[in-house]
Amino acid sequence: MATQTTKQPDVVTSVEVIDGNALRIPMFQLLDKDGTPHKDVKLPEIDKELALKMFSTMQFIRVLDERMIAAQRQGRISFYLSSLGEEAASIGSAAALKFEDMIMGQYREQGSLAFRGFTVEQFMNQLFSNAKDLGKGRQMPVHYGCADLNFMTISSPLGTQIPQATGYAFGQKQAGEGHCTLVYFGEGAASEGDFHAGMNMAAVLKVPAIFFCRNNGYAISTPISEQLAGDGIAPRGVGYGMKTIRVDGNDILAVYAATQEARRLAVEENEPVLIEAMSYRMAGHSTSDDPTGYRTREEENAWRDKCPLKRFRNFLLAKGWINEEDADAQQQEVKEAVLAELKKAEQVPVPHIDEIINDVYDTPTQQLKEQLEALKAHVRQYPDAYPKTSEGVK
Amino acid sequence: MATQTTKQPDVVTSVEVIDGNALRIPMFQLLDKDGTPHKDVKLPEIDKELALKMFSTMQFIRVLDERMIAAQRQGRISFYLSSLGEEAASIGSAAALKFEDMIMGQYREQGSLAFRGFTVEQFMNQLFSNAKDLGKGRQMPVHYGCADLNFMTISSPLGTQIPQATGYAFGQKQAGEGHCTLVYFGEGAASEGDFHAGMNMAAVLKVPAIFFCRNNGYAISTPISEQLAGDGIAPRGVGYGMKTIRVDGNDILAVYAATQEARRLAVEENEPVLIEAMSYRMAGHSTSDDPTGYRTREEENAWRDKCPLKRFRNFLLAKGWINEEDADAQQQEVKEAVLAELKKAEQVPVPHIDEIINDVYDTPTQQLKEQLEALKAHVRQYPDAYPKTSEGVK
Amino acid sequence: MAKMNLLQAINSALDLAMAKNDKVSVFGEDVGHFGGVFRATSGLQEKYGRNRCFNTPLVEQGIIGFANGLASQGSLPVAEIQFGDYIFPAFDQIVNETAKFRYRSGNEFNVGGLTIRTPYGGGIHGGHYHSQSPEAYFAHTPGLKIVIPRNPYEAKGLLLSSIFDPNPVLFMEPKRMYRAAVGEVPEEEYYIPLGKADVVKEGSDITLVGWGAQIEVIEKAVELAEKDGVNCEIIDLRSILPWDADAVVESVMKTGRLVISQEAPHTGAFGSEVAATVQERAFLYLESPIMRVSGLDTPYPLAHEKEYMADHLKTYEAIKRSLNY
Amino acid sequence: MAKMNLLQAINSALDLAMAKNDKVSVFGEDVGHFGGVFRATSGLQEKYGRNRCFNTPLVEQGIIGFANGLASQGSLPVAEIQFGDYIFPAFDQIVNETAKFRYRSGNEFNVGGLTIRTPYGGGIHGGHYHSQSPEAYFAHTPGLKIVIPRNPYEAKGLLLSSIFDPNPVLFMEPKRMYRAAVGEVPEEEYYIPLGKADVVKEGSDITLVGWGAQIEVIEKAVELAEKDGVNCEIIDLRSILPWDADAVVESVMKTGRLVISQEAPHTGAFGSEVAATVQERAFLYLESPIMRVSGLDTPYPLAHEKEYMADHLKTYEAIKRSLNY
Ligand SMILES: Cc1ncc(C[n+]2csc(CCOP(=O)(O)OP(=O)(O)O)c2C)c(N)n1
Ligand SMILES: Cc1ncc(C[n+]2csc(CCOP(=O)(O)OP(=O)(O)O)c2C)c(N)n1
Ligand SMILES: [Mg+2]
Ligand SMILES: [Mg+2]
Repeated sequence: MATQTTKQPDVVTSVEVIDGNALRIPMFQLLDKDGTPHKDVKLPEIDKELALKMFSTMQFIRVLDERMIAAQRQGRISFYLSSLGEEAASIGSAAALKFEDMIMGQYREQGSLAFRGFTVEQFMNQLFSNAKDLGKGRQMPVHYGCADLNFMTISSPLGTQIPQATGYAFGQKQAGEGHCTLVYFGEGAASEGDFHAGMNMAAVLKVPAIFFCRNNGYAISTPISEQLAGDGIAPRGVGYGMKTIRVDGNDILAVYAATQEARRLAVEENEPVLIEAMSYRMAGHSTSDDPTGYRTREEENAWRDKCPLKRFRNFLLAKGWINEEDADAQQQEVKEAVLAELKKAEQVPVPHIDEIINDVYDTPTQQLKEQLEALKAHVRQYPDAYPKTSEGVK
Repeated sequence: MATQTTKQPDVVTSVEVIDGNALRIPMFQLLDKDGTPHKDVKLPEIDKELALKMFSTMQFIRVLDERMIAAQRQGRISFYLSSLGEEAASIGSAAALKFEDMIMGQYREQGSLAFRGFTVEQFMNQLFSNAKDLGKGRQMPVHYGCADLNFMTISSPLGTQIPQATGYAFGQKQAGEGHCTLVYFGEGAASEGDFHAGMNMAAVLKVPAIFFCRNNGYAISTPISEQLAGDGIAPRGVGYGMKTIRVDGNDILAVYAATQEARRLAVEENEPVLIEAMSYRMAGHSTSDDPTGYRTREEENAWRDKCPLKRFRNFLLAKGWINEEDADAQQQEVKEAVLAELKKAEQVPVPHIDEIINDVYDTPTQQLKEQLEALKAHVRQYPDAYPKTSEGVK
Repeated sequence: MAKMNLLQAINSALDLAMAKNDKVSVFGEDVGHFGGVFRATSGLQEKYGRNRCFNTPLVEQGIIGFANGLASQGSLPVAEIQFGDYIFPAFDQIVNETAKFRYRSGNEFNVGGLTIRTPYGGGIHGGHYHSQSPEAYFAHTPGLKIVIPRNPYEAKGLLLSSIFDPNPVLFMEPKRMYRAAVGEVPEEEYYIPLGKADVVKEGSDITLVGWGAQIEVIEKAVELAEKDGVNCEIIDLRSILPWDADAVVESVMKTGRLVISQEAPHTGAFGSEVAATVQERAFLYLESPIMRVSGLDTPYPLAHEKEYMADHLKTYEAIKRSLNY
Repeated sequence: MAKMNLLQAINSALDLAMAKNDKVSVFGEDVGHFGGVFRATSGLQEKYGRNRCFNTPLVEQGIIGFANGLASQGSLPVAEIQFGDYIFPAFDQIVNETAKFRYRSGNEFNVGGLTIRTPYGGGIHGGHYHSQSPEAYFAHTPGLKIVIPRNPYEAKGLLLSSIFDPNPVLFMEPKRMYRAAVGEVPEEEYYIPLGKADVVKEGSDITLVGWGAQIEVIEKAVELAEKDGVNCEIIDLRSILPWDADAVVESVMKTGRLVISQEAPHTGAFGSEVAATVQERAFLYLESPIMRVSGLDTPYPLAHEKEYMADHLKTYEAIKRSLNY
């Protein structure tokens, strides 16, 4: 029979009000903002190949984001959401995982997906909701997902992926193959009830999961000062009895090292870990948002100065693993690749109309088949009104 | 324009994993388990009248609970839920409030309601779902509520009252009359998403609310060790940046003093406070539950030894404010009063059938009136099938 | 009178309500300084202060839980849920708490002051999670009122009535019309009664029933049908709960035919309730089966949005099917 | 064969499923060592260990969120929600996540392995929060299956099918029958197909449709009607989603009359969908309007439970009204 409780608290005999800020959690950082390692630090063991992969992924994401924001402005896609300024957090953490580990994203982690090997073409097909999109054009742009790459399909409702990560990790623990789940979420999403559910369940069920909070200071227009009163998200980990690390989210080496340690704890000791990566959302929330309405240029500029890409570039330059020219050339290359794939993807038609009823269930129900037949007859009757699919019903 | 974040964390240059138990919160206690004050403690200023009111309320609740468990066994009521062993937590906290402060309960705080002046008759009318029940016989036994006494009607869904308390307190702050809200919940209910919502919103909106967690070790059969991994509920307060007090829930003087201080912070400084009262659910969860299936007699006995009623009784005896005889006589009196009111209440008929459609809206809709008319015609047709209400439709 | 789009009409209603009664407050995600992602609460924080128009943390169950508590205290909260698709985390607070608050307490307490505003509906390339029409999920809940306006004029008058109605109201705003629908709207306050349908157009051959943005779709369908010489009656329910069955039944008794056109997926949509009730009450008057035009029984797709929707052509075809039965 | 009550039948189904496939696990509030507040999971932790049958913290949105994740990983979780009345905090996880998981990912991922069990329904003096019949709240959600058994035999066969069905299933158990309903049940595994209604009794004069505990009510009503010489057909839907419209329509084409009897409040209940569909597909066969017998449009009251319920007498009267129309 389970015992009621284990720990006996110490006794005090006068009212002791614990202050809301009783626990100050420091931030782990390896590189200063210019990319120079702090004195006497132990840098994580990263070989050149991995370092260059991390760097080129960062460069790619920067290009992709800038290019797609432009594409949205040109009306070529309906919506985009960039990770400008937060590339180190997603790419550094993804790099510390094993490929078999599951990644569950919020929506601003294209860096992790690219690191896993999602191709430019795959990005474009999703962004253009075309027939080649793995998601069959059903969700808005940036809702990527890929089973082959162990990257769970994004869903818009915030926070829902957090208890799901706990469940996924529980399954991994039962399977016993030494894999874990890393789940991303913003400091805004951490206000959702699902955050509380997922964190507490993970702590008590001891699952191999890493809860990676990207604290970028804003949830759309809401600054963190109106999101919460405490010292960010990290102290909540302790509230659940969960091991917790706060890291500089703009320092890719620190993020890498922190996630490596978290992964070790998760997989070897079944200790879930909360990581809070401190960063800043450099762009608007999405292409539907204009941040000038709610924050100052000065604030943005202060953070622009801490750019994670510049910081890592400087580090690699100093180390001699890249030179300016090659780096610029690589950037130019991905620019061209993005543009070429963009042009290709926008030519691909939408999925066939039959796809409208697939995947609601494993096989379409009788009623869905009838609805599809009625729809097709209707489209046949009014082909001009449904130009994207009328070809397919002829 | 709001600034993104205020505090800058300290920087560390090696991965610092904060342990899940980094924050150990001590428990405030004034009386030892025999009712003797600890050395050199400052006892709260409680005059004899108040002390006796607290004591007689404790005695009353003990009698009420025992009597109604028996009544349920006899089949006189369908359900009951006792607060055996937790009387100090509810009564001590209620005593520290102003009458105008709102109390929102979970369901095990009959002590607070009795302290506010809910009469034996009112308890009985609710428990028997009769026509005199303020709640019009609509909810199960123990779902009390009384606007005149500023005690919100209980609802069964767990945790829902927590963000509601935040909202109520926000209204009190706007009204500016110096009132606050105290909301009770179990350590089990603190796992609900609504807990997270209500706590975080209270902390960031700075409302005059006291979040009073009765940690009694169990949620039905689930021990706290399967409910959470951390050091109870208190560290979560710090997670939200909220002031927090842990108190011995079986020490009514400590509960009183802790709640007084919390009330001061809430009302004077708009600082919400989390109080965790450590106690034990001495009886089954409710009359539907049998705890022998999930815990040991030894565990129960260890806690029986810490009985809050005995402890306070000893304190009062030593102080000379009560004597054994008077205390026993008072207990005998309430026993008789409970029995007398019980007999009266079970004779009172159920509410009139017309009440079935009242209070869905402020006034019944056309459709509800039609449904009632149809129902009454039906009952007239089959009076024997609806014996409790057929008289009323003749 | 002034030309207003639907957002401006809503903003005007909020502004007047806040000016009239200082117990009215407005809150939700991003509604404060920023004025909401659609800007419906624009300017209100400046005018009424941070205590009466403010951001909440990102937690819908908290927003409604908080609003329930605030309403039970005697205030008139107007809580915004940023998208109808994100109202589900608050489902328990709405269905188990808001709706039952008065009844369960024997009227000791109530949350009658509460209004929940949320944008709903498709046609904006929003995919699964920015397009749903969840009214039917709430229509099975005694204790709630549900109101959906079809244009700026209706929006303002219905929202003012909702805010001051002594019952909790879920007010759903057709977001694709936020800027698209423009009309003459009085600048002062006025009230449109809840629970009463509106006969948008009288006719004799067939009755069309809808609500919200779908009225525009129905009007387009009717235009086509009238070219065929069919005389259509259009009824805007305006309130989903309680709904004005009398108005619909009366109309169907006159026309003998009924088509319901609705955005939500077919099965379990509110049109089913309308059809079930009308066939019961107007059985002998019906000349053909009641037809429902709805979204498909799938999640809301992005690339196939056009095909998915209950558009004017599908509605027009249903009118023809009804007449040719 | 063995005599089993409904709880035992469910316990047997869980036991067999866990024995058959070690990816099946069972969890929820108090389901572990204690075996659940109704004891449906009794003995399973002892037999299969704490990793496959365990308590969760008290958080329904977490239970289903966790279960969604576990199912997406390839497991077959059977999550218990202690009472149907407490499923609403998980509404978002069910409606926005479970139901849309496969579709939104283009079948890259799915939670087909998920089964959610929950007791529902009234008649146990449970008042507002231990009596609700929330099936209609979920029936508007493409991607879900909803199954409700009427007796121990059905419960076991349908639960086994639900657990191994490659789609998420909400399995609702009529709790007032847990111990009251006893019947012959095979001890080994067997499967009853989902989505197929069952003709419980054939008849020619009128069709009665129901599901779950309501079938017993209908049977009592039919007994009374048959004494009057009325020959009734009874159909148990068994699945609410997808539901077997063909079976009902076919029956109504034969009998010409339909009464639906359901526990939930009238407005927006699943009976509305049945009525709306049948009037459309069997219009020319209907000799009287389709009647619905339901709970009142109020929260579920305690003292007036008897008056509130859609009992056999109300159902019997509806049969008469239908015949005498
Ligand atoms: C349940 C839910 N509520 C609201 C939204 C609308 N919404 C989308 S993103 C967002 C802000 C999220 O902020 P944060 O979690 O900090 O992530 P960030 O965008 O900063 O990366 C909001 C409110 C949503 N998608 N889901
Ligand atoms: C939302 C919800 N889920 C489940 C239940 C069923 N239930 C009633 S009491 C209870 C345990 C509560 O434990 P705790 O909060 O610790 O309070 P205690 O009973 O110990 O005072 C449960 C699971 C409920 N009432 N509401
Ligand atoms: Mg953010
Ligand atoms: Mg407890």
